[in-house]
Amino acid sequence: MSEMKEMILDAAGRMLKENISKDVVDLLERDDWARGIWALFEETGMFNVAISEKHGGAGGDLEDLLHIVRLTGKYAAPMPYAESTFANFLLEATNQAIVKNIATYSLKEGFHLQNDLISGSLHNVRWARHADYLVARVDSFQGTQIALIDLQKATIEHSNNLASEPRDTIILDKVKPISIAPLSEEQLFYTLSIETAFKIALMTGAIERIYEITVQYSKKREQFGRPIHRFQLVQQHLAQLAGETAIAITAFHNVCAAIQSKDFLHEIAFARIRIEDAITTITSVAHQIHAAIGMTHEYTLHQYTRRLWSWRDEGRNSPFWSNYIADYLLKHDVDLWAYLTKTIGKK
Amino acid sequence: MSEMKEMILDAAGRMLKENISKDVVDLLERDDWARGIWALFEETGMFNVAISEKHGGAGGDLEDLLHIVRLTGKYAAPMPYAESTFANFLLEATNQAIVKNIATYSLKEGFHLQNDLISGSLHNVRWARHADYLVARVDSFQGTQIALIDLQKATIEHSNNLASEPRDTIILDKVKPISIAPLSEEQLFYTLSIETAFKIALMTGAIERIYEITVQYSKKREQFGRPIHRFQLVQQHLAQLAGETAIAITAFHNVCAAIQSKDFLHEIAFARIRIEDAITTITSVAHQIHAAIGMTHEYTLHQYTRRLWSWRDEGRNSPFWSNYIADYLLKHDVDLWAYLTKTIGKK
Amino acid sequence: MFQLPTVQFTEEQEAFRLEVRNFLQAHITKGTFTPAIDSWLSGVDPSFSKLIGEKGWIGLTWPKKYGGQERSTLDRYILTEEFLAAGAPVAAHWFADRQTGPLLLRYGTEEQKQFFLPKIAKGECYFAIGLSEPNSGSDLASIRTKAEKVEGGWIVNGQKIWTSNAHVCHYMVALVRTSPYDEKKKHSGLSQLIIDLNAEGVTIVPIKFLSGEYHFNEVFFDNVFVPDNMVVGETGNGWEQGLAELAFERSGPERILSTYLLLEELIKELKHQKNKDGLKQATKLLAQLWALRNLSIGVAKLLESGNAEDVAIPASLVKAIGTKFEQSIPEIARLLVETYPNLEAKRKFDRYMAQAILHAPSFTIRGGTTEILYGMVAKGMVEK
Amino acid sequence: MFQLPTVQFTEEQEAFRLEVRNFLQAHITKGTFTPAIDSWLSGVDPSFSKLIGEKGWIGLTWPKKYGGQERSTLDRYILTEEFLAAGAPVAAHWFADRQTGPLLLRYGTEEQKQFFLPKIAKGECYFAIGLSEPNSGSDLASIRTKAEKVEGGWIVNGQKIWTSNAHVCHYMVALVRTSPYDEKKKHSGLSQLIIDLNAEGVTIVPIKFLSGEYHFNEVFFDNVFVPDNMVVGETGNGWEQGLAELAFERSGPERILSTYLLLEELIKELKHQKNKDGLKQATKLLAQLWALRNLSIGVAKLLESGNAEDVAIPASLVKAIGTKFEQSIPEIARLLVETYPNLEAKRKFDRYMAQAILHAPSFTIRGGTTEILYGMVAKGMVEK
Repeated sequence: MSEMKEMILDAAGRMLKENISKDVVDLLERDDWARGIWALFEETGMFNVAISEKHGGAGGDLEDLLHIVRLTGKYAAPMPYAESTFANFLLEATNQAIVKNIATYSLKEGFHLQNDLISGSLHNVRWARHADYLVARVDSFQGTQIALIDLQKATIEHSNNLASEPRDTIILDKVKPISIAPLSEEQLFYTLSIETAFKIALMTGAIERIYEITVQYSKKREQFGRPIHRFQLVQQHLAQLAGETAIAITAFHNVCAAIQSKDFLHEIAFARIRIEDAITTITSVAHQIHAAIGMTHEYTLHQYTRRLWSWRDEGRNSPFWSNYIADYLLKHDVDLWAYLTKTIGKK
Repeated sequence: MSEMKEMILDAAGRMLKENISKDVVDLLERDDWARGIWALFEETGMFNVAISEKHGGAGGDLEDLLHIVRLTGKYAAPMPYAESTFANFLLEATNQAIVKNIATYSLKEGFHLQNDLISGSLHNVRWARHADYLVARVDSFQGTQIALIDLQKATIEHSNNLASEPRDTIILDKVKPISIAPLSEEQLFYTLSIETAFKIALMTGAIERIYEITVQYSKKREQFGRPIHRFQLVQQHLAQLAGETAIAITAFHNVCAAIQSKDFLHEIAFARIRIEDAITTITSVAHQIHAAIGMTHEYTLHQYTRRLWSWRDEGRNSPFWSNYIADYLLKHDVDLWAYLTKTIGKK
Repeated sequence: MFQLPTVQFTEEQEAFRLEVRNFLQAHITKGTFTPAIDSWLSGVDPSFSKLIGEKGWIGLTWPKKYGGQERSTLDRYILTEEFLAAGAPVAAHWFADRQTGPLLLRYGTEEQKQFFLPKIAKGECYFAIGLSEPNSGSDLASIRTKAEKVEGGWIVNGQKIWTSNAHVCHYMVALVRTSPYDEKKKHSGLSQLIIDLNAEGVTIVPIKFLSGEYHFNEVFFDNVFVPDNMVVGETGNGWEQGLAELAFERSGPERILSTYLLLEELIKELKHQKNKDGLKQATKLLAQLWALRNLSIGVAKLLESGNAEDVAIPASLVKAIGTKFEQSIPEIARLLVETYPNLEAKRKFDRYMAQAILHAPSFTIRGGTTEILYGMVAKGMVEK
Repeated sequence: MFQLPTVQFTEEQEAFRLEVRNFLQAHITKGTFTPAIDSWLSGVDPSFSKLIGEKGWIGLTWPKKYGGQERSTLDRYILTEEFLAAGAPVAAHWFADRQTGPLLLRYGTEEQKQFFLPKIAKGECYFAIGLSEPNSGSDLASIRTKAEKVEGGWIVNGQKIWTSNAHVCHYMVALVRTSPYDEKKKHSGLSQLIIDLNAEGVTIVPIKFLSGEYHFNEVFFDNVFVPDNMVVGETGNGWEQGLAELAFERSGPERILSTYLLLEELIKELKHQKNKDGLKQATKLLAQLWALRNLSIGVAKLLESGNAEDVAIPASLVKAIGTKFEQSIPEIARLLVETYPNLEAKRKFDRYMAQAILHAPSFTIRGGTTEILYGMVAKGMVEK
């Protein structure tokens, strides 16, 4: 990362850290969200990162964007930043004009196109109730397309995930898209894997925060007259937490590096599979170290563990990518070591 | 168990404990075995347990026999007691005359019958080189049969399992069986499950012994100036060892009880699946507690862990029984809770 | 040390099991309750508790003269299993039935037994258990809530925390310090008092659970008067009495079945999807449940014959292994059946998944953490 | 604290990887060696070590003037990975290459460097590491082997145990006590000496491994004279020097790949059997390997830039998680492909399975137990 990029990230991190208290995260539980930070992000150009110049991009690449997304995960930012930026990513990937207002997206099957009009329903669409636009996959006998839809024309039923984040049902009845463009099979896999990278970024951020909270707690909390981090079994939990955190962060950085090198599908698959395992361990040991206090709403730990428990079942998850790799291994006569060291076919 | 039965078990346990030192177990590594204890077992009628009266049985039921088998597992007795008694069980189950000398058995596919003569080969047959007889499954277009074969007429190639126990290849070339009798599909599953019960008995015995050895060691060994059982992480290992040992022993006792009640196929399946998991944990924590000393040949721990690592892949193992249960669940419209509480079909 | 009895249920016991099951099924059909994960702790429904009391199903093993049925421990085991497997809302009367009743039968005065037990058995009188304090956590011996002797009783000052369902309970059995705290002899000078939660000076403050639910509380005592006849057992003997109480609660089916409903839905979904490979993987869960249940039933049978010493280790093991099993079910299930956990989902699988995930971390914390249990088990092992 | 660099290998590095791979494949085809599990510790073959030395592949990163190639840490990482993935018998020179070389480069005298390093690089001089003693185990500070100062050198008395491959080694770097043992300051007064294993008074007694193999020893010292010029670094500084040495050995690919051959055979068998569901389950192992490898390579890259302090925790984590991963491979593999583990089996899968099962318990013991690593990591975490 260049120095300029580090400045952007520093700025994003500071904005989030200074403005997102536990109460701000809790806004979601009153069906509100962090409009203030959204405005700050707009003012400081955070929505222009990794956008092409012709659409008003201010520089920055996908890696920078992923790092900002990671920071929104680290602070549980209650706003659709990842969703809006990924929606625009989808529009750019299909050569459509991007949007300025709040957008969300879906890559699941559920909408179909007939006579240029879209109908169907999609469940668990992130932040739909607060969004102006939806960028969604639409299927028809012509193949898969990506459409930009005005959510004023949609029926939206509210639903929430385990962390009270909006996950709504969107119903369309013969709605004309604002724009629409085809998506090839190859592009579909490309967008699915970038979507997965966004998720990995969010997860990594939340994991970093759980690590910080938990280490802090283990230093402050005393039992039997000693700080709990002095007990071997707590040390074991801490070491496991450190191990899984290191694995997750390293996996995320390697995903970023792989995206730069354009050869990343399998790396994203491995990262997603592994990070879901990390989530199981991390949420479990973090809660075990905290004991009862961690189960209370008043304490902040759950703002991160509940997100992880939801996010791991969003998008294309571990079973999907396991299936992808198993298919690949079955269909290709590859030497495993060459595959793992990325030297397939080289002698 | 009756008092008389307890006396038999006490006697068997004493004989094994007094006569089987580490050196006796090591006989196997010089291709020898515990002929002395075999003779003692013969003298004291240990081979007549659970044999019908018409064949000279001295009383005792399958549960008693399984307990003696458990004890031979507990002392790693290097002799084919389980094999000989199960071979006779197979003969009795198919109404054939039992044998007095050393016998072994196989229930795997590999032998076929043509013109009343048996040909084929079987791998990993337990103790074949030391046995006089083989009781084996034989397949032909008439179906599955159980044959008694004189091993003088067989070619035997030596091979050993991880614990140096004989696991030989037997090759038959048009051998006439001493006797032969059909085995129905139902009987086949019955014998497979009793065979599995024998394995569970052996495994439970070895697990009991590992538990004893390991607890003793944790009391004697000191590190950092304290007995190691005072360290929380060793306590965790000990507690896991205790848990898996309790699970295994209880599973074995419940298998015995189920066999008495004649409704046991699923219980044997569950017991085998669960005890294989217990073996993974028990061998791992026992070695971890012992550290380097446990990896030496001189110390006795490996005489039990190596057996468990071999036995768990003998007979019908966890994947086989998982498949059996999955099939059952797929094919029957059962309520899970009724299935688990054995109240299917009752209202 | 692991020679636990095996149990083959009798025909009478089976008939009782089916009676309970049919009763619960009928009430699910009627809509009396909606099955839920972890309902033994979080499913508070006083009207359902009264219904159960009317059936004679609270205090099942107690003497008839105190409102019990004098049934066997195994009958109670069966009853409890059926409540858990059906996800019935039995939390209101749970602690009174499981802990307070046996405690009073063993240590209580005749007056206390006659006054409390029949009310509990009717499902009309609920007890909270007052153990943890803000700075005690796993270190119960460091309890600071104190009772000072006055004419005719005691004046209690202090605070309890993580008190399950105190907000619907009538009384609390509280472990309090009746002699001054002595760093060297932390365990002595503790006593168990029955405190009327409607008494003057008692304040109950809800603690919101991470999911927004409400099942535990802080309870403050500000000069609360407790009359002498509300002391349970001997003054100063509270630690031993409390330990016996804890051992009793470790090995029940509620340490195995808190997420059973999810396992049942998992098997249903896999069967429905004809996913044989998923079923094969799920058999490990069934085998684990079978094995744990045998262990737990064995302990129950042994407890019936009064061998409380022999069961301390196996009972702790049931809790240590059982609660991890309960936690493992959602983790394994989500990899076998596609899901999006949601507390309001229409599909049971997704709803139970959400409930299980949010409640699971508590399983290895409440009633003695796994870490504490490991230490107790290991100490018992090397002392043998 | 977990900001490790990512590495994309260069074309030159890839070419080097392929060169090593082709060399090893050719020798497997020729029958020079039979690939085996855990061969970095148990595959002793001096003639193969000499072959490797001739290629310039021992001491790859060392200065040319000492027989090295001045190649990068990452080149050495690649080389080591290829040895491990091929199951090559590199145990004879392993410790000299991994530990003794770097130790001497950092702390050794010019004379020591000139004398030992070129011989090591040729694959003709092997070193044993003398740390553990019968009563020390994980508690290395309790070492009792002592060296007493005499004219021109030291007289060593005592005993080392679990010394890998001492029977084929020429020298041992032994941690010994050069000042009397002081209960209060266990860590001080320790020094590292190079002991000629052919010297008078040295007795090497084999310890049979549980499988009957032979790769560790007891080494007895009975008035063994060690000249002054065989002291490594400062007298009394042995503890610090030894710790640095240990940290260096924690994060290598040998903590991830000891059972790699079995994983490779597992995938082959599953592909052969067209067992897609088995492959799906096995992808977890591949993902774990991918993740650990990134961590391990990141540490290697950071070590290259000399940031030894920052890597202590990640390096320990690689070992703690990596060795458990190595152990998990046989446990998972046996459930996915039917097997009967046998050291003499014809089918590679069964043979590797047998080797892996018998060696696996060592992985989390040797070179610092997992328990010790957990304590070190936790301490490092709270100190930050």
